[in-house]
Amino acid sequence: MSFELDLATGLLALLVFPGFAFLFVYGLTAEYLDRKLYARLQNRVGPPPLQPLADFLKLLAKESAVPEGATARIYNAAPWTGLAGVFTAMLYIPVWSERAAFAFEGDLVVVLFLLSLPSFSLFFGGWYSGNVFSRIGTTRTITQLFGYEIPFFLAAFAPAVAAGTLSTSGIAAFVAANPWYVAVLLPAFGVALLSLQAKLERIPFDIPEAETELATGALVEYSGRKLALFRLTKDVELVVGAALLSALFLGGPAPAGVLAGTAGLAAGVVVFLAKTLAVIALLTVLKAVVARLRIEQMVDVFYRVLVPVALAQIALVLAVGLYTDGVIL
Amino acid sequence: MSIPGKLVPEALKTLGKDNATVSYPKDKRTMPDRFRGAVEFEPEPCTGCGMCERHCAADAITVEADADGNVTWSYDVAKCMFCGQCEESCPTDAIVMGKEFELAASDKPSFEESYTFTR
Amino acid sequence: MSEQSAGTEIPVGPQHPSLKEPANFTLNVDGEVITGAEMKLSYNHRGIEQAVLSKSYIEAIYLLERICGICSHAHTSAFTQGVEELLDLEVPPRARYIRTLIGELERIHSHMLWLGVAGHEIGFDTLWQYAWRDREIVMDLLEEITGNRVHYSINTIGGVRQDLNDDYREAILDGMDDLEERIDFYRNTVPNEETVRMRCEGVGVVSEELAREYCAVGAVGRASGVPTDVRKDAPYAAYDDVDFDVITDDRGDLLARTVVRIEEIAQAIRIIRQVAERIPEGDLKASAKPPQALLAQVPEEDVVSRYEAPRGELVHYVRADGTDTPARVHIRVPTLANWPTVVESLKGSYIADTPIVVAGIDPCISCTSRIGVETDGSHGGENAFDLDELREYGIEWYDERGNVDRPSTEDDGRTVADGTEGERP
Amino acid sequence: MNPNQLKSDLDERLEDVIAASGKREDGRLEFVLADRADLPDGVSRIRDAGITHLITITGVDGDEEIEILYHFLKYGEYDDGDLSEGIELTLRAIVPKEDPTIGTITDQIPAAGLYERELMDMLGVEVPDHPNPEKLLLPDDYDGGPPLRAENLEVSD
Repeated sequence: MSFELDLATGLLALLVFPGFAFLFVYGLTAEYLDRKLYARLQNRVGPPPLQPLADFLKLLAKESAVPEGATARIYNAAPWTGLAGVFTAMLYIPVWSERAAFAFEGDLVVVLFLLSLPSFSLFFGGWYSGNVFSRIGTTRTITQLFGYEIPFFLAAFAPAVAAGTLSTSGIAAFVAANPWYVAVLLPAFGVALLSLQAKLERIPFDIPEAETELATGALVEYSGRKLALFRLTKDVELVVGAALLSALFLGGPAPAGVLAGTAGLAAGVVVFLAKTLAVIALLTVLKAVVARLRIEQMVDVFYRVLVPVALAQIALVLAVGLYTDGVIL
Repeated sequence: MSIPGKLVPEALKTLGKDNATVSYPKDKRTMPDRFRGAVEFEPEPCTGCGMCERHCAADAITVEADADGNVTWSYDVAKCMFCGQCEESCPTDAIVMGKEFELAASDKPSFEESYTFTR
Repeated sequence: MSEQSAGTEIPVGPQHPSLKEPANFTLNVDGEVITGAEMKLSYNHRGIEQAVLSKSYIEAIYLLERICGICSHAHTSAFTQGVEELLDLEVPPRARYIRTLIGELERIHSHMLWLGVAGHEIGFDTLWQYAWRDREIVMDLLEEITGNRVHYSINTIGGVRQDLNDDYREAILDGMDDLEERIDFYRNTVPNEETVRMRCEGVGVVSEELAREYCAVGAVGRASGVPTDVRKDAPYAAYDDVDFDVITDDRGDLLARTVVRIEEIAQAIRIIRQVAERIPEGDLKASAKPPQALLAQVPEEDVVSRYEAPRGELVHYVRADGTDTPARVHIRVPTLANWPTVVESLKGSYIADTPIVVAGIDPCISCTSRIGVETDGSHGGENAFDLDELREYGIEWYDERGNVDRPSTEDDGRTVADGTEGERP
Repeated sequence: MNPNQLKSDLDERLEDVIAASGKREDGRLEFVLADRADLPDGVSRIRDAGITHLITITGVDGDEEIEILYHFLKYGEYDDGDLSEGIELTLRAIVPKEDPTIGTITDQIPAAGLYERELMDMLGVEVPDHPNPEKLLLPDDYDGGPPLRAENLEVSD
């Protein structure tokens, strides 16, 4: 294919479809659906559809001050790094077909790294905004990061071991090819769900910005445009996390592959939306039915319960692999 | 250690329930008939005895009678705490607790009302 | 009492996210664990005890009613029952039954309000929304019967001002049926939800010995095994004619207080049903004479009137000097008696537990601000950290994180819950 | 144990420290301390009689002297769900205005710490050797006289 066409489709992918524009709209929609379902679960009315957009625009209009004690360069740069990481991660996750916009052997590791960028941007932003409460909030963010990152990687590697590839597209194709693997990978899916909930700092793991405790978390000194970007990062991270989970564990655009041509692509997108919304709904129900844990309980649960489950899952996948290859009967 | 999530059945059931809240001011609740809103005063039966003023803990009512017998009864809804003691203490039932509860106003003087009559 | 141990001093409040009322807690913290605590509460002392001296007994009812927005009936009942004792007035049974009914309805809505606040403090917002939605059953009943959701103003010297006709009794009995269904839901789910247990079990423990030493009252005392209930040990209104149980628990932690309060709602429903079914006929006031006539012959005596408010034993001491205004009114609110137990139970808990431990006694700051309290805890040498030291301290503390064992606080002379205090399940 | 038995028991225990004792028709017992210096001794004897619950401490400014009332409660017997009636009793101490001090009982009953501080703020009665004599009700920088003292009361009818 000619270079110009490559560049055009690359830019199109980056700026429009699975990239910026789509994620911006889908991120805000996901936030609306999350807040609405959460409200309905609590017998509340919930926000109007355009509320997240209104919040975003309002924050853009507000003054974005830099606190005196802050280290300005890092304080200002923090929101952008998280957002950039999350947007680029989306490019490596299959959406309309089993192949993502860009795919290469090992892009699963890239996606996992890019998905942890927002937590680091939160840490740097909070630590360098010169406020003792945000510092305590950031130490909790990092403690929580140590808690959920290991189980998250282990859970993500389970399907990689099963599929024998480190490419999300390859994994999605493999699971699409043998759908019964979705059942095999269910424990890893559970671990990944809880880790994603912790990564997004949502109840029961919203300890770093627990509203009723010490004070708010790392973002206490942020306002205006920068705060809007941080909130957008969290919305998009929710969507990208759900997309990654549906690609790794639910077989990406599984049933859509049967249709050929553009109908298949369209069906792929519809299936993608359905699966990601299902994952987001699961996270919302989880958020509605439990209380917030303390930081040491969170770390305790992740290391004492989730890491063993993830390890057992990888053992199970290995056993199933050997069994299907006929090595053991 | 039991599995968290005891509330899941209840939460899912709540999805079906209709709103617990009323979207005021579009549709307003009807106040129960014993509801105590702003005081409504009927000058006709009033004898100017001042019992309401004496028993009003919030000093919201003032009753003045001048030499030649005309009485001014004045009431400040901003001070009133709607306890209903004036209605109870009034020997001639000239005071009744109304149903009006939307009492916000932007000009302070509009809170006061007064009646002048001769006895 | 609490010697000054090393560690950071973190101020919480008076404007802080967990308690929307002005109370300040200075926590001596060693990492995530609180080693010492002090409270300062006198932020809006309103001088009600002085103001009430220039009010007549009639007006005093409405002033004292506004000491607190959640237990206003408690204050008016305690005060009017005290004055009735002074005047030797025999309150007719029907009025006593109605007073009991409104008192128990108030206990239910106060406990459900607490259940919601406690849920919010531990991040369980769904429980908060459900508890406050179900509370509306009782609030609507109160508004129908008395004319107001909060300050019912149903008490007057010698009886009550509103009657209870038949369709109100029907409404009450139906309301209690719906409410009982909801209370069964809370009874089965809240104490058994694992995340609630993790945040409340073994947290903010007050041993029975500590509760007795600090004369804890109400649900705080009862959840630590101290059976105090003014409705039984000095029955007033109609509590002689109704039967109900005093709920006690011996664990003394937050879970015990939650369970005790939910059970007390169930007992309150039981009482209300008995009152609604067996309320006798009769007039509403002790004598037909208007109040000012009654108050002409007030003897020169004093009276200690006790009442079981939702938060515990409320005491109104009234001294009369023959005139129609009281000579002295001293009010000891239940929250004041429970504040010292908060300081003791904060020690050894985590910072994250502060809001729920403070909310554990169901504090009513507006009651306390009629009078304020700041417990002991010497103002030892300020050894606060500055920012850099705090950062070192935090990083160093988190380096050996993982399973954080709670530092032993034996030397603090506080009885620490044995067994698993460090090991959360 | 009914109020009369408790009264006779306490009359005997407190006989050399109290000037008078009585029983109100609502069953509340009353003991008047002969000399306010005997307060700690009187309270320890009351505690020996098995009464641990201090309800509160009330101060009343009686023009010539200040009356301080210590209200106690003897718990009723509790057997699973049912609690028998308790007995209230009040220990009354008289403090002359010119030397308004009273001994502390916080060492015996820690809960008294708060009530004594309320007494100090509101009526200006000094309680020496109180573990934490900070302001309880009033702002730290409050300099007006004790608000509930007769001279500071602006009682308007």
